[in-house]
Amino acid sequence: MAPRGDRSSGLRLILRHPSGIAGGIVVAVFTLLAVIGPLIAPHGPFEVVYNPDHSVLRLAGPTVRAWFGTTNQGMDVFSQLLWGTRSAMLVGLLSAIGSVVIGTMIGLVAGYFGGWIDEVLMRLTDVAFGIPFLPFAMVVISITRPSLGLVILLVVSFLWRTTARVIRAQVLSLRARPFVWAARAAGAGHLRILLRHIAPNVLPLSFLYAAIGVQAGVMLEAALSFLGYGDPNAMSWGTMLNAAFQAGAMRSAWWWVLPPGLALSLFVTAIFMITRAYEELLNPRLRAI
Amino acid sequence: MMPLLEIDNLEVRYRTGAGEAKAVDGVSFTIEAGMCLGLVGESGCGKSTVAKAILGILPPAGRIAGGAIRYGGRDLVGMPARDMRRIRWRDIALVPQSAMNGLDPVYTVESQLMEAIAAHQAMPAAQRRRRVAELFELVGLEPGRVRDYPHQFSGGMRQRAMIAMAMVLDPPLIVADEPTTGLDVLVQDQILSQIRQLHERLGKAMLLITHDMAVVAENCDRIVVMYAGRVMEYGGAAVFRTPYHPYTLGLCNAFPDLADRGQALISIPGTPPSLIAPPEGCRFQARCPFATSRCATVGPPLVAVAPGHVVACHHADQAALFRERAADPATWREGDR
Amino acid sequence: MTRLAQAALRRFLLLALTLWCILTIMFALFKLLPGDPTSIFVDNNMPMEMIEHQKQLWGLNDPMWLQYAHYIANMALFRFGDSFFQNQTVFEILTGKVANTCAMILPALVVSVVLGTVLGALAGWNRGGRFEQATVTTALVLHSAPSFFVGILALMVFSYQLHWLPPGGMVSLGGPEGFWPLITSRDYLLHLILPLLVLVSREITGPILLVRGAMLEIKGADFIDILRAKGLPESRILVHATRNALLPLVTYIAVMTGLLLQGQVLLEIIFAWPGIGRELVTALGDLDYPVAQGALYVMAVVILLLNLVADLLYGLIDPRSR
Amino acid sequence: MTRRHNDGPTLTRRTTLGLAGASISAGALPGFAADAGITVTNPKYEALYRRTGTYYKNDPQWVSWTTPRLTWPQAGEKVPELTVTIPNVQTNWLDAWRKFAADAGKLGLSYNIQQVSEARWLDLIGLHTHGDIEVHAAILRPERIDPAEWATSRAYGLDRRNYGEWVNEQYDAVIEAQVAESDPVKRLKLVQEAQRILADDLYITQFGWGPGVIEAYNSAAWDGVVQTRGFGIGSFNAFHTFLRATPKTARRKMIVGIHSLLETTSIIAAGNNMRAIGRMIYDRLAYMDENLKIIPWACESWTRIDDRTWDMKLRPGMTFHDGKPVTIDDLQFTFDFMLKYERGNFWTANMFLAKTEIQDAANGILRATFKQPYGQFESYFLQLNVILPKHIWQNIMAEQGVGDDPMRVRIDKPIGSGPFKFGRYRKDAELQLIADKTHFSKPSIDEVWAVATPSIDGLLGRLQSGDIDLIESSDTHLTPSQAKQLADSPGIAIVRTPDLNWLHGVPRPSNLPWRDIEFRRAWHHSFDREFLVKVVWEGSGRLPAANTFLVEGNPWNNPDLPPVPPFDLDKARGILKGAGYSWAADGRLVYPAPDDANFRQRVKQVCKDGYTWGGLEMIG
Repeated sequence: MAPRGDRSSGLRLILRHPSGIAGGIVVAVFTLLAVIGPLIAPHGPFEVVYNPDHSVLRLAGPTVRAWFGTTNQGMDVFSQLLWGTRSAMLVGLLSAIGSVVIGTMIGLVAGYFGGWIDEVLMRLTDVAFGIPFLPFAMVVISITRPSLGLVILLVVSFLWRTTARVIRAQVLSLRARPFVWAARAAGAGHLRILLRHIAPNVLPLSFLYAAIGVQAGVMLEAALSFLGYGDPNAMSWGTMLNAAFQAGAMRSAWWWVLPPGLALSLFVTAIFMITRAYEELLNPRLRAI
Repeated sequence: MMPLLEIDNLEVRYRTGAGEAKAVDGVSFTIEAGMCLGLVGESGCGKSTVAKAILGILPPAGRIAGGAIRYGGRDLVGMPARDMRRIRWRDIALVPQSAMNGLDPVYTVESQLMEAIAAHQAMPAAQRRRRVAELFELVGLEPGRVRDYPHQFSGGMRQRAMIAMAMVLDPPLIVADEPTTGLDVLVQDQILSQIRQLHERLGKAMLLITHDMAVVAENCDRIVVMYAGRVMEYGGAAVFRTPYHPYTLGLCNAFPDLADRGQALISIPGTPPSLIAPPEGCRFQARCPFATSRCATVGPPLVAVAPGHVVACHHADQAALFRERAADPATWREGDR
Repeated sequence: MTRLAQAALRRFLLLALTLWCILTIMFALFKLLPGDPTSIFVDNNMPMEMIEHQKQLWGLNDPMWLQYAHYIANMALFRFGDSFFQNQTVFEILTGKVANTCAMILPALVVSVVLGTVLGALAGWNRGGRFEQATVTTALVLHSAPSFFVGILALMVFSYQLHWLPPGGMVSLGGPEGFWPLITSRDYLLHLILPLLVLVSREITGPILLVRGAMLEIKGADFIDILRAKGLPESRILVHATRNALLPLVTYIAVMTGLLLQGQVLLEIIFAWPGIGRELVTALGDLDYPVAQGALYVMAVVILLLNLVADLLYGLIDPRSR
Repeated sequence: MTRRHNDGPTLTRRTTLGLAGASISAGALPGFAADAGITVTNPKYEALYRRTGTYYKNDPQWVSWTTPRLTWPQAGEKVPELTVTIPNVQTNWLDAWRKFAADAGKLGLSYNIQQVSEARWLDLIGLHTHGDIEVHAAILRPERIDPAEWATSRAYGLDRRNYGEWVNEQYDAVIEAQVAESDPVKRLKLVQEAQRILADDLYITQFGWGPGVIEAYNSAAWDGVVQTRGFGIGSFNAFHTFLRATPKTARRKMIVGIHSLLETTSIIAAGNNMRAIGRMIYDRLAYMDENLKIIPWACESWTRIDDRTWDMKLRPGMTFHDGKPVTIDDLQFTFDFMLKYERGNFWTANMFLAKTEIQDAANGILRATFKQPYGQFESYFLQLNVILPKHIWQNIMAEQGVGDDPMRVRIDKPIGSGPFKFGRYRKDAELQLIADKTHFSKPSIDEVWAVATPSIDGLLGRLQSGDIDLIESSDTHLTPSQAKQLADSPGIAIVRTPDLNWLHGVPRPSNLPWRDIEFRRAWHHSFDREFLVKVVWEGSGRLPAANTFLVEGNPWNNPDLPPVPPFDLDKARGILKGAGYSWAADGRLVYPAPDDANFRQRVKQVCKDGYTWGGLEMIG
């Protein structure tokens, strides 16, 4: 556990960690793009790019009029990428927050109170682990209407399972620590102990799983959109890849396929880099002497 | 007659975040065949580092920066790995400090002992199994529990198993690095008697490393007192009976002697110096109640005060006076210089 | 009953309880559909009385709890009823498909675990070296690339352009009949290479990082010094360390299968692999609920069974927990 | 590539689920919401809205949707948001509708585009709970070259697939006449008259005629592919290519990439593919040639006795794939079986069949008599029915203990008398069809292998690398950009075939605001059809000449219909203003004032002057 006093040097540590820095920069760039992207995007996500002679600029490679080229229906790939960044970040962020909040809470309560509460919550986690996410999400979406909100809800309703288990294990070990006994002996109520003593120690771990949540959220949204279960009105990287896949352009229109594919990989790798750096902060032994 | 093991001006340095620490800064002593040498000092004075240096199992951050470790005339420092491997355990065995996790938790105790034999001699498994059972009995463990896992042994039993393992190849020299730390007093006594047996009955040369002055006094023919990586005093039993160096005096005070019960224990104030930038002159001067300005500037050389008994102190001649004043707690309470 | 059997029994009961919860969720889920999954099978031009007869046949008029009880009983006994469009029992359809899916997942699982352990151990052992840096970074990048994207690129390069490997499917035209001859045929192995590469490239990161992390812990352990002091060669010490580093990996294997199984849907579409993932997609497309329901349930059972196996395996490997 | 997975709702079981679903919800609410004061002008149509169990008046969802749309709008009430339901598989329909929605916004109309899964879409339209506008495309089948399939189903007052619930009594009269008209010339006149009424009353609007049928095949290995109008070269529905293509290399085995293989191998319970492949294994009674003209097949000839009786002469000398001869008894048995048990795929063909009897066993003559005058004998009845081997099917129902439900009969290896035998089959992977060289129209090649490739990218990739010779095109056509990609690969030829496809929008004339013909006229002007054809279909399609789905090139097309109202928002605004509509502050369209007599008259009358409305009436 990173001793609390170590916070400032913690940041210094991440900065000293090469991949940590690289990851940080890439995520910062993506966040910036997500915010200003749609404003600077030359075209709307579904807007068609026309040539001067009003014919459609279709499946064109990167040109001055469309920096990343156009899709089979003449839509600008670069603008779609920018709009896609916004939904990717949105999904990533919300699913991370959601999964971490729920996961941490369940982990805290299960780990701290134990007994039948723990048993029930852990069975709930087993159930969440038992159901394969992608197929389940497809069934739910095929019943109702596909929308970004539903995708986020589904991702959140699954991602908390790993966080819960990890946090619970952490809380179990913390609960046995002397300082908790001492606090109880001093007459502190359960809530106070949970919030004042245990939660702060668990937070660093929750942040770690928040990052993992972002990564899983973005990947799962891309997978669902690729299968055609994404939100048709929201432009996301997965939808771009699905459109290319449906248009059978994967093999030829590299300018249409590479940007979303690479953006997805880059964004997820960056998050992964940060988690690696952060994990070494958490676990001193991993630190290279 | 050539000594079994000769440590000649050994220097060991550790890489740390804040620069290189001189853990062992010029240590020399020799061990004759069948002799038991005690290496004693506070924790962090570098005694365990000497043991690790001898066996060549320094952690990645440590390196031997100078001096030599001669075993049977051959210098172990820089010896090719294959030859070094042959010497380990066949000639020099180790009884580690960490009794609790010296054994691999996922292998049975028997297999780990047999493995030590197999690494050096081609011996059929049945014969190795008999050898292990025999040693188990020697150290007082039931042969029936040979196939247990380490976690099924108590701390004392595990240390006995380690001793048994050290004996599998009947090595001439055994290095015991604080074999009794972490064990309760009763078990400590049993382990020490086991080790004494090795030395006396089986004639094994011993390098006994401890911070407990009484253990060294009872068991060892010669004693080396180390402080902050340097030898303060080196000699026979006299080092314990009539210590010359103020630090040795302090050490003797710090350990209760059943003889003079009722005496308040006297501890040495202050803490050992940083090894990254060790002070000029005598390293103990900051905590030495008798230190003079000369102690702070010039490093005291090893001076012979009796045949086979040397001391690293400018004022060794006032040792008798020091011994009297050292017995008075007030001397040590005057606070650091 | 020995302690191990008792532990196994307790876990088995827990598994049953979890499955029961999953079934209840699925019952509620499919109940929300416009057409009730246990609904009658009627043709649209049938006169009214025929509809009533069918409703009776399928117990549609029974009270909800009775339908629920029937549902649980049938599903628990793997009686999924008949598919609406493929006049075969769902069980028959799914057994073939689960076998095909396992034929892709299990080799990928084995390769990822074995290769991952070796790479992870080596990376952990020579800490800070170039090898560790290279392995960890490649693992990170491979894990992050979306598997469907990598799959298509792999197909594009190795199959459509270079013609080294077949363009998907389990076996080429007129391949051997029957599951066992197919699995053991060279042709099948040729078809397995690409999907295996994609799956392994995504899933190997887990074992590598886990074993490496565990190795770093063990590298500093005291018994390693003793092993070295015993004069054992470095390779022997590495074996000792790896055996200890395996422990956290075993529990991860169960999670891994869950991940493999769920990501399967995408790869089966890209590689035209007749597995359970693709069956579910088609079933959903056709609104063939018995098959979709059966597929989802079988996947859940496979995941939970593997969790159980991993727990018991952990007991075997780690003597301390026995 | 526009991939249309499933076809119209009648032939598949999906609507049954809707039925079941509705029955549950209806069951849940004991009938009180049933009629809620909704009445029908002409009692003849009352039965449709009440007869079939759980539909319309018995479906609370339908009632709750329809009631507000049948109540007179108050003063200043805005035209409500118009719901459009589209299956999410059809991404290009959505692309077009985004533009349509943007344009309609300028008129003050707001669309709520609902994207649902394909299965759910079929449910919604089956129950008529899909909202205001239903978007539909043509899926060409051999039996659909008969006009009845579309002209009847999509607009006939008493047919449930008339999603807009448009009841034009003149139109219905003409439809009922043409179904019973067995003289082709007279029937053509009636069908053209029906198209005129449909276009004139501004009910269904055609967005575009297309997408075009573009295909690619391995021209290095095959020669003599046959282009069937509307179908192209590679559709199992029009399998002339597989009969007459000749190999250019030693390989006499043609490999066809198909999106998904057979859901079942029994032709009775056939899914989409088996319906087509099944009729390559079992012989149809008659078939169509590449110009869609009906030609004799298993029936050598047929003579019309009167407007409801025909004599069919079985072709002599045919044998089943297991060597047994095909006799008139097999034909008689097939019809007995169909009439007694079959209520699925074959029922739409045999619904009007009264009885069949062997007229002259020696010469293999069978007489078929229909319940009422029947106009669809050749293109529908003869093309859909097949000959089942009596010696196999005779008591198969009893043997397999499936009671009286033919759907559950299992046929693992179909034996028919068709040009192809059922060879090796691995579910979801591959199907081998072996040429029957004894067949009267025997294939020149030896084998056809269908290989399941679920992704379009996979199909194109395999075509380019030569792993497959062509792509089965019954529901997957190339887009121009894909064709361009393939064109520059060696040994691949691109083939463009005139198509009979269309994409149309079906509004809801039984409800407001569509009941007002002026609103419909303005609405027809609000569609930028050129955007669909030029951008979404990448130019592969035609601007519709008229609001008919029997497009130019379809033998039943009516050439002199009024042209499709051009895209002209200003004209639309003018029509609406002239009809008494106004715009609210936020730009949304507002109904005419309650006391606007013309408006009330138009809404009551729904149809254009000269036609009478028989459907739902306004409440109060």
